[in-house]
Amino acid sequence: MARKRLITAINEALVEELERDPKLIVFGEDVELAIMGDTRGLVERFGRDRIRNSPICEQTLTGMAVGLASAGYRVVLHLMFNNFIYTGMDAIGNQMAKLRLMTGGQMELPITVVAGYGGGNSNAAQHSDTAYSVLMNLGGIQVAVPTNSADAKGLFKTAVRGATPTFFLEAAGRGGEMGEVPDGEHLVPFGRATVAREGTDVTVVAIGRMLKPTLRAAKALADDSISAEVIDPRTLVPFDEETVLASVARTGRLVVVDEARDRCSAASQIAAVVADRGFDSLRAPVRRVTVPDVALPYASNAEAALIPGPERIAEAVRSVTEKQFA
Amino acid sequence: MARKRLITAINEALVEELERDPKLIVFGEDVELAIMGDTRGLVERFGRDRIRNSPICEQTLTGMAVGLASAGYRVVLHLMFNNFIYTGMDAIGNQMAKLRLMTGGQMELPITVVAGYGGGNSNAAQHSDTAYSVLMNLGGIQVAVPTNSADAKGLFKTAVRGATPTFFLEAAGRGGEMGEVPDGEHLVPFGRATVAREGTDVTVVAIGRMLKPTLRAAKALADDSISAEVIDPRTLVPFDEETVLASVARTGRLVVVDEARDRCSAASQIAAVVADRGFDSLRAPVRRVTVPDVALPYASNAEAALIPGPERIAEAVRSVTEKQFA
Amino acid sequence: MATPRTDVREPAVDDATARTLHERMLLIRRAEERLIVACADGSLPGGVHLYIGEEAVAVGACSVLTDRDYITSTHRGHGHFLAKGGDLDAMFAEIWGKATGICKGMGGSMHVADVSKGILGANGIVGAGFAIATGAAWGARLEGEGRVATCFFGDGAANQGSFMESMNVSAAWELPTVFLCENNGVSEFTVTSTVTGGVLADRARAFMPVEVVDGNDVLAVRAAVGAAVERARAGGGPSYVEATTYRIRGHLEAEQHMLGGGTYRSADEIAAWQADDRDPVLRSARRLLDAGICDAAELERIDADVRARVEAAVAFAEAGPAADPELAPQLMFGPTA
Amino acid sequence: MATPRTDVREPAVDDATARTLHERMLLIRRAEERLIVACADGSLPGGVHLYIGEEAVAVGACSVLTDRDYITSTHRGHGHFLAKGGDLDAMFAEIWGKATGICKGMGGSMHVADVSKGILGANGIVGAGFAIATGAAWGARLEGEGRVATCFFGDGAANQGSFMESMNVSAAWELPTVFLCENNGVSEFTVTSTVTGGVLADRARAFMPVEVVDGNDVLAVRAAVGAAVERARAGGGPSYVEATTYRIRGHLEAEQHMLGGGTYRSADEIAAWQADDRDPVLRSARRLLDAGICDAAELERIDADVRARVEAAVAFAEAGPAADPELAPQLMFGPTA
Ligand SMILES: Cc1ncc(C[n+]2csc(CCOP(=O)(O)OP(=O)(O)O)c2C)c(N)n1
Ligand SMILES: Cc1ncc(C[n+]2csc(CCOP(=O)(O)OP(=O)(O)O)c2C)c(N)n1
Ligand SMILES: [Mg+2]
Ligand SMILES: [Mg+2]
Repeated sequence: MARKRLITAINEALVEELERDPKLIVFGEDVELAIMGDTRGLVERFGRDRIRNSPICEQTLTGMAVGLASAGYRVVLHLMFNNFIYTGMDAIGNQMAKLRLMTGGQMELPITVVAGYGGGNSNAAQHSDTAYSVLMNLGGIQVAVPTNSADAKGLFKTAVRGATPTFFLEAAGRGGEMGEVPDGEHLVPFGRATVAREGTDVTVVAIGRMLKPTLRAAKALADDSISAEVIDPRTLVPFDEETVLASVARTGRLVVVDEARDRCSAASQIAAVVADRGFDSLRAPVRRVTVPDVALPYASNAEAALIPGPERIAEAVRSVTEKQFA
Repeated sequence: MARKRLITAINEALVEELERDPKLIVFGEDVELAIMGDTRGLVERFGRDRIRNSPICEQTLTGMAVGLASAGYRVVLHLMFNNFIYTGMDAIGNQMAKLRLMTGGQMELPITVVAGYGGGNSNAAQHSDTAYSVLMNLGGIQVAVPTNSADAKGLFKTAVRGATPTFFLEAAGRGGEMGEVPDGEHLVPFGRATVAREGTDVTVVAIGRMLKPTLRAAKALADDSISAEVIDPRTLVPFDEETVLASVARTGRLVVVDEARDRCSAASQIAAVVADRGFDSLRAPVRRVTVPDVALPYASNAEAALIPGPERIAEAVRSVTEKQFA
Repeated sequence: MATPRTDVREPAVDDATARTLHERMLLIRRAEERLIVACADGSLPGGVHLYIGEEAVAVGACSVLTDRDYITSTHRGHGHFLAKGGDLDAMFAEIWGKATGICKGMGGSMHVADVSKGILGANGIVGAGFAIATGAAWGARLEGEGRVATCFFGDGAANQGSFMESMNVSAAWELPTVFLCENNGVSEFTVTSTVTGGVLADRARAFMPVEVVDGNDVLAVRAAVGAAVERARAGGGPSYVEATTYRIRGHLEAEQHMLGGGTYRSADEIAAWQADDRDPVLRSARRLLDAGICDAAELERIDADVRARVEAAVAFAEAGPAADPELAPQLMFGPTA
Repeated sequence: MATPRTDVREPAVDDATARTLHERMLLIRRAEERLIVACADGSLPGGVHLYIGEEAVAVGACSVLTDRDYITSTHRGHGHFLAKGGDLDAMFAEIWGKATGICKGMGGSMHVADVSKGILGANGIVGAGFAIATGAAWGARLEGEGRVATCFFGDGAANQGSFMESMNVSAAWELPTVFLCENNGVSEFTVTSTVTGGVLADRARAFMPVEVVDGNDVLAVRAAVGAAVERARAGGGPSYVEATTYRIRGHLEAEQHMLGGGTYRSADEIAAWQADDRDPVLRSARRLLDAGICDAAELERIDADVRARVEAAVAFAEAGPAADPELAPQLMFGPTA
């Protein structure tokens, strides 16, 4: 065990996987000087054949990932900010998500796309989307949203070794956070949620960057004798329905916290699943704490007012644990 | 009143709006010879300045719509199949959906994008998506999914006269269906659902192309003394929550039928809203009848097995009206 | 549209090659003629985009490629598939929507692929092949075994920005990509010149060597692509070859229904491209006769063999079991680590 | 990178114009120098991408445009905004995140826009401006009143396919679009030549007239863009102008933090571009002196005035009320019919 920044954990996973598999290639805009920090030092170590700055052309970069994978390579494509997913969307929605089926299973696509998501830094609307909802609807695409250094490393390795296009989304502001990372080989399976805090009164699913304010809210709620169980899904596709359902079976209540815009969000999906499969356990309305259907503004105060924070989360939890639902 | 094909009703709306507003422009690939039929005859009548075939370059077409709108025009962009939304996604997700906010309200974007959606014709995966879920998450984008000729005309006119980017999605197979269209000026407001069939036991929200199999299922269910109320939302953004909630308040049950892939679908969104705001009325699990997380196959039998049909819909309704939930 | 060069001397090929090229073109022609019938009689679940009239492009190009080379194809992909050595039975079974299809009935006419033969798929997204070919070419270059990736695309697709993006990457990274433009003058129902600025080939000239050839002359295509492939294999980077050709059938079968009485080209124009001295298959037949490689009887025999082959493929397709509806969900995700 | 022409004779402008051009460049320079300070002292909510060193491009180009002409800008948009007549107070208030900002604090540094002055917005998506400018140019052409749309973009953006797509539409439809490439040799931390095939200007040559100029010479830019604009207004279609220039500051302020000790260019290179005979502002000052249009004292006075103007803008920005958090949801949707 050693404490490492989340971004360092990813870097470490990259180094180990690049050592392990000579057919692993990393490319994207500015991966050599590593604008996000996660690819730092790789080009010096593995050379420009395997770590390569690309021109700015997302539509072609995503398509190249498909071609390079078809030619027998494993691919890590860095897209920098997840808003640029839209720029390179054709090969994501029409190729990556479909080609395995369309070719009758002939094509394996071991592609990991890395991008930063989320607001909170006054990066304004075109650099602060939380785009996983869009990806989740496309079909054959996996989505990971690690919340700590250990998971970042373990999920990254699992993504890279898999055969399905996987989006690995880094919370823009969290690269600098420290956390323990197990020594040696560390893989985290997809589709396995963790309970970040145990509780008995209400289940709160907190996605990615929302885990931290949710844990803060849970602490505050504990002072009011409300015991919140906080679940970190870790991957959104596949999604660990069973862990959430089991928790709701105990608590009878669900709140989902998601930084995405509300409509067709991961939060809505999770709420819908529980309103179906977990209905019998539910004793209160299923609440979503999300960003309303807006683009994030630049001004810090306006941005902060829209992104779920501990107060809004606690308020939502209180609203379903008040005595009318007791 | 006169009976007209859905596609003819749209064509009529286009003619009337082009007459009404000389600043309305229609462009896209093959709009002159009208591959979908909806733009037929327009170029002969309004000339090539206003009705214009474009090159194949969706990324630029969607961006041009923004520029043309900024220059004071009203724009109808035809994207043919809604899978090409991904191809032209940057200007949709990063520009259209955000620029009004980003410019502090300076930019109005009276843009209507038309595209066909859905499966059922063995068009294979790249021509049969139901892409509205993706659009719904983007923010400042409206979505209309008319199910009959009258609504097609009325919603189209409302879209064209508005100031917000609006996607007008035509069910690929339904252009040929006939329906009454009111004479004279006919506008259908956005955000107003209709009750396509009244019922008392269960509310079924059926989106777009799914209305027809849902009505068939409702008929079959009536034979079993299950009375299903079928709601056609007509627009997904804005969405008429009140009509659905009022219905569920009476029936206590909800099934949502959607041709989109399940994850982060409109169905999930509607289910989530009702599991929150309508929780107190619910007497049974909220079921979604959707396409699982697959790309649609080519072979007719394989495609048909995935798209919700009357049997699957009826089965879902039965599952929530069985006596355990009585 | 750039004028094809006429000063290129007809490149010599040996008799066996000339014959093989002819047979391959004929196979495509007869297979697609059979699809016209199948489409009209309702045997096919979906639509088909036919390559009739353009056979010399695929056959000429693929004649200098091996199974280890990559191609990316278009919505009009039957010719590319067959020219690259794809199996006719498996292709027909695919188009008929059968479990025995090359993609198990999941892809259909617009998506025939045989990855084992380097056929990375026909693609329904116009222009999608540019980047896929470029990525495959990058893989080929990293591997260093002299493979090349050939990207077939139309004059309409050449207006997609990914064309420039992929030429840029291929040029900057000196990738073994061959950009092969099938310039048939039309994009669906639009005459491409009405939506195109400048001369297509000039776009490529900013990045790489350019050759414009008579796309209905299988030997001319073979020679031009051969030179490009040779350069690519030797590490000389990408090339652009433009083959001037013509689509004889509609954009897709049953286009009349979509046109609603409108037209975008004249019957005379179509007829002119079907003339003995323009149709690629007729030209090749004439050449075999003139060179004394085949006599009329032998050409007849070749044709009869090809027709029998096509009918056998129809029988294979028809006899196959329907696609497996359970398969789709299983095919979406690959194995996990 | 193409070599700028050196044979273009320096175009004459009258004294008042020369002075105005200088003042405008200086305003951009001093405003951004002030942003360096504001950024360093934590006054700004978000990052800023500075235009220092490239002022002659925006000012030269916009000097031949009117308020009725359109421009699309980039992530590096302060210079374009000010050169096109955008208000400094409103821009600073925007960058400070205030309700008094030109976009009410919703857009920020990367998105300053003033639609009333034809400034269709700075854009955070590299290459997004191509299509927006082309659409606006189409509107201008339909309207027929001689407006033009100028698209500012970088050498990095020139690798986005929308560049080709938009040139194609502009050429095919003879639109009054001016493609103005600010070739500063870098894209973030990548030396653009390392990811670029061929010569940028050749891409444009396939579609339209091309001019490559010294982008640090405001008069040269003005002349080249002037010719392009004149042609566009007269119905002569699009043009491409490439201005060779240099970004003196980092990709964004505080890039050192992101570089983690790495480098992509040398201190010497930066210094060379800051020399008296290369820096656009110093060159313009020297020219005013040499031509006797201003003496040193007057140049000082201009500078003092500009600095005062900038400080007033800081005061305006600081005094403004915070952005209204209630506003965002209201701004998302326009009025309905
Ligand atoms: C991204 C995208 N846009 C539009 C279409 C619809 N479409 C299919 S084929 C075609 C024309 C293609 O023309 P070209 O590239 O010249 O190929 P050809 O059909 O002539 O062989 C169009 C517009 C599509 N399939 N994909
Ligand atoms: C679509 C997209 N991809 C990537 C980025 C990240 N990015 C911002 S600026 C930039 C470099 C742009 O270079 P250039 O166009 O030359 O402009 P310059 O910064 O030199 O003015 C990149 C890659 C982005 N903002 N948008
Ligand atoms: Mg064509
Ligand atoms: Mg640059």
